[in-house]
Amino acid sequence: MRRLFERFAIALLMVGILAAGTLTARAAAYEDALPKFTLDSFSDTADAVDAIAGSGSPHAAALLQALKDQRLLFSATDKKVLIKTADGKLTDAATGQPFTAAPPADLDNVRLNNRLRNLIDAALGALTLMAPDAGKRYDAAQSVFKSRDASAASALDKAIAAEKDAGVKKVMQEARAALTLADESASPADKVAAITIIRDRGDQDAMALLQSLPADSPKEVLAAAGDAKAKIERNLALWSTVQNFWYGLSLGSVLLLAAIGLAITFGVMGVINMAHGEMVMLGAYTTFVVQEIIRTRYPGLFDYSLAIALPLAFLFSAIVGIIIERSVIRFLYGRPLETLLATWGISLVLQQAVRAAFGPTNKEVGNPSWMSGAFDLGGILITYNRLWIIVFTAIVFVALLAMLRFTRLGLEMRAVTQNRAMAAAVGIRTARIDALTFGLGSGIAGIAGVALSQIDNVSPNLGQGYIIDSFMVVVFGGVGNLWGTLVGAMTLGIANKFLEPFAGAVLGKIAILVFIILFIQKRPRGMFALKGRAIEA
Amino acid sequence: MYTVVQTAAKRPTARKWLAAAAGLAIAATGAMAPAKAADTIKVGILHSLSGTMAISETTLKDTMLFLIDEQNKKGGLLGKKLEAVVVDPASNWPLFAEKARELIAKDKVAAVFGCWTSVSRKSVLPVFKELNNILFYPVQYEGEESERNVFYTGAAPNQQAIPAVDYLMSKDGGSVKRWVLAGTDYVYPRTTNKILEAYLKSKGVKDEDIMINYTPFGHSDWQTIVSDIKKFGSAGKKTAVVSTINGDANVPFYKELGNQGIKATDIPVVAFSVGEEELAGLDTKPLVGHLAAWNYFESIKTPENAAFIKKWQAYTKNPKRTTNDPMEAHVIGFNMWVKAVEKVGTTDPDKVIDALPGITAANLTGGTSTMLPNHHITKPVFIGEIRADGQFDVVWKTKGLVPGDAWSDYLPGSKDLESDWVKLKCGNYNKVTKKCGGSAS
Amino acid sequence: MKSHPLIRMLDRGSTLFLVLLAAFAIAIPVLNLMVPAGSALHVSTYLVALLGKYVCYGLLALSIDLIWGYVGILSLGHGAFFALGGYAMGMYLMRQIGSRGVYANPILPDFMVFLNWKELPFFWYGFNHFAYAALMILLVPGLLAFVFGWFAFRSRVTGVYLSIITQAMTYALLLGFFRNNFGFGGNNGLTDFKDILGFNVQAETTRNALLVISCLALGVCFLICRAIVTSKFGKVLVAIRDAEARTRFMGYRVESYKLFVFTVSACMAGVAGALYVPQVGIINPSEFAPGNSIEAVIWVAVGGRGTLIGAVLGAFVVNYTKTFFTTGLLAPYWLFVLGGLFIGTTLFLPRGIVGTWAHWRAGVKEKSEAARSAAAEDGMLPTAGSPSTQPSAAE
Amino acid sequence: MTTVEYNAETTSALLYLDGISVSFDGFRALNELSFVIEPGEMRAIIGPNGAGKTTMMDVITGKTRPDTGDVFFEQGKYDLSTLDETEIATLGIGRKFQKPTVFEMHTVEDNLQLALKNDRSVKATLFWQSSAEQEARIDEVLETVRLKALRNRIAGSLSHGQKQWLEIAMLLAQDPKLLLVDEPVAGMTDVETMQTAELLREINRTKTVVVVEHDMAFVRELGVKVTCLHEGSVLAEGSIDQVSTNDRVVEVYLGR
Repeated sequence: MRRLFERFAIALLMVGILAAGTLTARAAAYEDALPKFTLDSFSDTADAVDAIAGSGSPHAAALLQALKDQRLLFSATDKKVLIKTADGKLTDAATGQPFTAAPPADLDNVRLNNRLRNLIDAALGALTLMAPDAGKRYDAAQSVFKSRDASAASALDKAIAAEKDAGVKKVMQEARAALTLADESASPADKVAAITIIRDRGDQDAMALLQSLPADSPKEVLAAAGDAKAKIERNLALWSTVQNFWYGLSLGSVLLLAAIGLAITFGVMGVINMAHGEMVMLGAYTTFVVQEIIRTRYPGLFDYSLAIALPLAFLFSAIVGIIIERSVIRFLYGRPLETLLATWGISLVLQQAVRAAFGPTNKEVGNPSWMSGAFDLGGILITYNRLWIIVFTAIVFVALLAMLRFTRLGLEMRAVTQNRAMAAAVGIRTARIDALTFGLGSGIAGIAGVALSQIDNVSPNLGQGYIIDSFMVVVFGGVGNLWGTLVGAMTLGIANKFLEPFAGAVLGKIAILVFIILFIQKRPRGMFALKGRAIEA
Repeated sequence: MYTVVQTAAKRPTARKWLAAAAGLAIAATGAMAPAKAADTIKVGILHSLSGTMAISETTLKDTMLFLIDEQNKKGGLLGKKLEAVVVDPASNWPLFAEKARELIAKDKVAAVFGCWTSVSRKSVLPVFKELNNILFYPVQYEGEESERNVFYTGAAPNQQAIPAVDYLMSKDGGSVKRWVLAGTDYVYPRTTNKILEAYLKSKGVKDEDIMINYTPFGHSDWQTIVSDIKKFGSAGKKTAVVSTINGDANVPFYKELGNQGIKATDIPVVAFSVGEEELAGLDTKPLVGHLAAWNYFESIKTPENAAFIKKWQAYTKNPKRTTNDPMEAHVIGFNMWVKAVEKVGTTDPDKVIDALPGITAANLTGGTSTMLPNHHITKPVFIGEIRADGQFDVVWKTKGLVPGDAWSDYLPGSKDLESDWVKLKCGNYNKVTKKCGGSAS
Repeated sequence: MKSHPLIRMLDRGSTLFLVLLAAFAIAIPVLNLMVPAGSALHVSTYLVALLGKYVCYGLLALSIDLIWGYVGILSLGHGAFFALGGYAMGMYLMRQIGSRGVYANPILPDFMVFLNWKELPFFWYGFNHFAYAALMILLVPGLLAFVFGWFAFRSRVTGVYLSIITQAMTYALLLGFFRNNFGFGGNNGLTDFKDILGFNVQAETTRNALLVISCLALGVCFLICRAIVTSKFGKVLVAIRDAEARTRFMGYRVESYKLFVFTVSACMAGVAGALYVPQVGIINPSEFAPGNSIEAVIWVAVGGRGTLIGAVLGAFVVNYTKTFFTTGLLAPYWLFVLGGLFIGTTLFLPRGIVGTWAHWRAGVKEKSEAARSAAAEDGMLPTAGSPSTQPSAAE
Repeated sequence: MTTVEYNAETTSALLYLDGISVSFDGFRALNELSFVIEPGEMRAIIGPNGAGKTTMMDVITGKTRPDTGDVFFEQGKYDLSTLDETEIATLGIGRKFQKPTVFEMHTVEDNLQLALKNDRSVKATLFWQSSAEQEARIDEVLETVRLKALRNRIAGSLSHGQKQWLEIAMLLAQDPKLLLVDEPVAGMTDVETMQTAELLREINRTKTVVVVEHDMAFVRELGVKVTCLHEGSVLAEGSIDQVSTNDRVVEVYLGR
């Protein structure tokens, strides 16, 4: 025990002396590099990054991070380099001390381009392999994997030895394997072992790495790489089917969301609402307005902006819907073709009204943090916004179904659908139900707008893009049946996504349209149409 | 409720026809009303204010009104005030032709500034030729055209696409070896991509390193394509996307890029149709580092630009109003037209057309553009990177100004063609057969 | 009571319409070509081009009225037939350019040259002959209508379902024609025409000739429509419109009737498109846009459906309004006006201009007649229940 | 209950239904329905709401296809379940709807003109010319239904009862072998009802008629064989007195 301690102490001492010897030299390299940032030229900045990454200075990581985040400032006249901290204070990059003097007048960001960003990532990767935060270490290992920066090898070895987190360790080993493969001096046996590790990673990046192996590598290495590639390819092919399915599901849920309000107005009331798309647009603009207010007044609430926008969008679209129903549509019941024309007119008016009020350009609706980015699930990448839209669609669908089934309003709505005259006779105020139904359909379009604002343009043309697709879904699924709409949307979404890879986006869409036209010939009332006399009368 | 067919057929309807005829007569006289005595010089503005293209074109209409206002403050032109005549072709191509005819024949404008899409320009072309007037076209386009009556103040492919690709192939641009050419399926992307493909191949890029993808207008579901791009980009070679995706499709495209985590450092996207206006609809933080190639960026710091932006924002009473490349093209085009009119002392189109080549005008980024004999202009080319605030950082620019080339040297059909309206008086002179092609016959 | 078909066809309204149309077709060219430009009576070439376009729209409206007004088929895709006819004409005009294109290629149109097409696609063969093109102008829209109608009517797709799938049809065509690989010039379509039958398309005389020919086509199609609707066939059509099931139970093969008239209507729309293209100088896929077709429907609604004359009148009125409202200060309000027209017409003028007029006239006459015959009818027949005003069958 | 020998090949019946079942979304509208109509017969069919009367009409006229069972016309010559409405109508089966359905925008005369037995092809109607013979036939039919004075009136402006008669007139003009008449007296006054009964009896002199009706007084007035349907099958058959005293009929009509 004691001997062990002694040994450790000696080792520590040795390292200390060694470090002290080089430290001054390295600190000099760091300080020498700094003025290069003031030259405002990409190649000088690149040199400086290299020098700083190799300097071993304790300030290096902080400086590079600042550079990456565009917080590194320089003054060309004073030859000063400053770091702006996250809370907006200035520190001197050379010393790390707070900068108290008045900031120079020509203070500007050190500009970056993509090559520099890559360089910084690689350097930061090597520097942050030992960071206390597991997430940071994971990112560092990933960036080493990508950059294949040979100088990170020793740091990586140390990091692997010290790593406790199995997930992070695995990525580090993969990064190490990537370095081995890129290292020309590594033995074939080492390379084969590295290939095994890479093969088990099994994703697109692994494939890329294996494909970049030079053709003159030793035979056994090439053979192993060939096997590994074949295996990864099989794996990827499988996942690409899953991925198509997922994309189809996601497209399907967008279609469902856009169409479900229509399924209510068309299915329940028999009203062809060509302005349905504009209800969606109004929902999206409501989201925009809510976010604008939050941005300027309560920036802290930004992540809740969608939750706030949802009820407002529902209400706003619903109210507009009720106004439309009371002022136009109610005079046109029993004349579906006239309703179609009148609502088309309404859609033109709404579009131009929004254009007049908000201008013709796109409006920015941001993704809250929980809707940004993506995560890996097996071999596919799942983006949060798509995931949440699927979840959201499911909730809306179930809620609507429950509403129709279990509430008084739902009951009365169904009664009115089935027999308007009889419903009126038993004391249901059909006019009120009509207005509410139309309001409900429009309101749901409004909340669809909230969701669509996350993936599409918010512009006056937003609704136009969805109206034909929505009608296709409703007609295909069968009128008067929410389940039909669900199946219709999902079928069309998934079919579209399986067609797209080989037919292309345009032909795929045409094929779907032609399919629907033919399908309606076969089943004029859609997939899940109600049969019977009442419907056909 | 249907009309009573039977009665309609049986009962004479003489009076309604008189009424209809009267209505038509009123309409006709309204349309024929003689133009007022020429105490002003009329300038036509032909940009869509409604429909799908309003999103881009409305700003250009405002720009023209602003420029005309400025000119009038300076005392007008040839001692007369300028008068803007605004029409709305409503994003409807045949309506463009009708409105162009209306501007020229009925309103007797001296010149027209307008159009955005190529098809709108193609639609009005015969009208300008027939009625012999001048069109200033401010938008980057596919080239392959040079008409006597049209002045192209936007970029030709060699002023935008090819420099952008050159940049990406350079060390600073990341030494890109593998290319995705993604575009909306219409003529501009098709032609640009044809030119780029030929250019890339001439630089030794192999077929398997080029992926070409077309999508419909307003495409909104980019999941598959973005993941294909990702796949294509992971073949071990540095990959870049050259995007000629147009209009509304860009926002969902960039949103998907951001969410699928394609960073500019992995696969940079360089776009030719994405400017400050388009970015205004996006959260640009995930997009930092993606590129755009233009001849103008709002963020370029020159005194001319600063002054222009200040006046523009004051004119529109909107301190946040952005500027963009086609606006600058109108600025240059308008100034050139003013100079040419002053030079010949008349607005007579024939004289102005002959005077325009050789006229120079300061551009907003510090140089001086010249109208070339082929009716295109010289322009600087900038590559900008998207910043977190929705503006662009210029990371590269051409050494001098690049002259616009009407006929691409990289297309088999057009490499022998040359345009020169000064010496040859021809827009498509074939250098091999030594003949001027049909349109000038 | 019984009269010769020709007399039935040419009631006073129709005769007046034809006379006015003929007067129009003579007056406009005369006022354009003969009257000096300075004169107050001079019609500018701008107006000739504009009116020529309106006449084509009038013909399109007529074709829509024939199926919507008389059989109740609301096609939201009639623009497709119009555009197909236009494309057939455009292809002829493209081939006429010959080696005068910018690339001086004697066979290939310019857009094919710069997209590196090596040879003419097979479907462009024959379009250098006018007769072939003329045949295609009728055949292509007719055939599409026939195939589409054969499927749709046999399967009894009616009412809004039919409207929606006609919309899907034109939308699919829109997407298809946008594709450059389709071989129709993609988004830019066909343009830069030079000659039609050897005459310069831009010459004033050609413009006037095209206007006259368009009026002639409108007149002929109007007569065909009148012949159809005043025959027993026309009565069956109205019967189908008002009570389809009843007509079927009476032994009429409803789908054949619909198919025939739908195809005829599509051919007419094709002719309208073919005449439209040389006058506006361009044909491109936006003509397939569903919005265009819906706009054409409103012309008919404004003029009065089921009146034929009303359809033509509606096309003129709405398009003149459009020309008027897309200029100057009013420009941003055009969509409000158009939208308002849609809403206003359906709510307040469901019979349209001509229909309302006819109804009012009929009402005045009916009242006096009713007063006269009331006494005679009373007592002769027991009257029960109130007269039903409900439409008897679902649309 | 009378029993009938069901055999499609040897039947002498004009209309022959055997074992017809139809369901809509799980609801059985017709359940093994069987009966026959002899040539020249007039039959009244009664039954409470939902008994399947209209569905039965739909099956006969080809609007609804039976799930199982046979429908034959003219001594088993034609299998109606394989034909569509138009073909069936051409064979000589005319139908009057429950709600009077005339062509409201046409004159009374035109309504009849359309109904007259004629070539119904597109070509024929396009080039059709009225003839004196047909004019005479229209006069005759109008005479029968007593609407002669209203010949040039727009059908939409007729009273409810007049429309019912016009529809019957159209059936006559069609000159069918079999008339299916669905609730001809719904909404009529007593006088009109009696007149209608008389009219139907007159028609029955030359044609086979099936009348579906609720109005027992009217059925009694007709004085013909009655079939009572219940829950999609025949409950009772016989004279009106027999049927109306049938225990089960009483139970169905009154018992609930």
